[in-house]
Amino acid sequence: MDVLYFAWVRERIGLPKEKVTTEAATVADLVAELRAREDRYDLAFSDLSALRVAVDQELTDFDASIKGAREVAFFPPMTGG
Amino acid sequence: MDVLYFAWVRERIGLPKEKVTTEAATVADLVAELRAREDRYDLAFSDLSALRVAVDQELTDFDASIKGAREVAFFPPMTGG
Amino acid sequence: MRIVVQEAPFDFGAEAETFASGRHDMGAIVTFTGVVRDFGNGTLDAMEIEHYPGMTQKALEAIAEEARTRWSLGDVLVIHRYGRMEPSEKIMMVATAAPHRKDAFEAAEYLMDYLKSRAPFWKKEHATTGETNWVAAKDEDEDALSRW
Amino acid sequence: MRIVVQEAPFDFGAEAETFASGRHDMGAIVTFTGVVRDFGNGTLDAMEIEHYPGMTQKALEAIAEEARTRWSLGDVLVIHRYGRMEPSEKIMMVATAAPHRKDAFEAAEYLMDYLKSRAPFWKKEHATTGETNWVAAKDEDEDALSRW
Repeated sequence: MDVLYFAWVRERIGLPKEKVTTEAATVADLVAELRAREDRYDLAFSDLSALRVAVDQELTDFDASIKGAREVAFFPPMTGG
Repeated sequence: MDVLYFAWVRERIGLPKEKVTTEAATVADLVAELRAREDRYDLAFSDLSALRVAVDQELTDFDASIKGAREVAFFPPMTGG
Repeated sequence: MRIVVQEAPFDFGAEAETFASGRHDMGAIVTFTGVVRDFGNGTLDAMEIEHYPGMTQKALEAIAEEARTRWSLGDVLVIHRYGRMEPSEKIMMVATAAPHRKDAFEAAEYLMDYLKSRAPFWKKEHATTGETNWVAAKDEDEDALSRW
Repeated sequence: MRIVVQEAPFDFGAEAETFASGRHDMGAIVTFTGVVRDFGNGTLDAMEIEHYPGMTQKALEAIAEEARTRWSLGDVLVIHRYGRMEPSEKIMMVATAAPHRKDAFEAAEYLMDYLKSRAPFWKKEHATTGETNWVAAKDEDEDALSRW
């Protein structure tokens, strides 16, 4: 699946988008896998309360299933308007 | 003083403005004098709850003094906007 | 602050653009525009608006000044027409500029609530049949003032 | 209903005029415009707005559709820019048309509250010193959603 990062999450991880092959069942499982990779991921995901997630471009929460998902995006709380 | 009428009050009384010489102390006293004049005045002032009054171009109520006033205006509730 | 009472049409787009432009410290601009409605059935020929010339400008200024004391506003604009207007013509507009959106919205709603019931304008409908009707003030418009 | 996400500036006055014109059955038009603020001290060089291209349009459409189910609206317009903007540039606008002013105002405020916290935009401030800062979401913006 595609994993996307926006705003300071993108800056901390150092890239906007990457392909990830995973057996993770939920967003939280995927986050655990990513954190185990490298410090920059561990740092970016250290405080989940400061993050939001969208699965297939719909806002959801970290308990959500990602089975069959094509795209998971992580970003800080939005500041539109 | 000048007495002004607007909207349907103007139409019922049949004129927009007139000079009135009065010793009336309050708006209510002035209304009583006007009602005594002719049926068209009596009709226009028959329901004071449907009327508003301004003394010298400031909204006020029927108990207000008109001593020294230059202009008293009668009209229905406003419908601006 | 600019308060205009006039018979002529006003250019809403140009007024809105001018009001919203060149502001470095106001993050939020709200406009409200009132339009003559024909009730969707085409039976309204025109709306005629009468006003109290000596009092109107002062009443609008007092309402706008009160809004400026209640909210943090950078600017206020009120334009209100009188005379005869056809359906789809713009009757009036207000605009507010504020650092934050809550102030801009609340002040615009306050201005509208007071304009509706405390500015000396009266609307008369002219139907296509030739009948005329003075628009009655609505209880809900009077009630709207109680929230401020 | 028109939802536009673009990098280029938009013509607020022309958009407002077009939106408000030719309406026979909508008595109330409200617009909100968001402007880049320099906090009054001239220390902001630019605001940079990042967005989530695949999601933004859909998210804005969903917010606008929800507004149309909650209020009696004739039309809704949302224009939101992304990219780099300098102080006094217009970031976005919403407009609502309704038979009555209460619907037009409430729907515009609802759109703004949801745009602030549920549309995938992120603001980064570029100071004249060269420092940058991602604008933090405000608790009060999140709290604003609870009234709807």
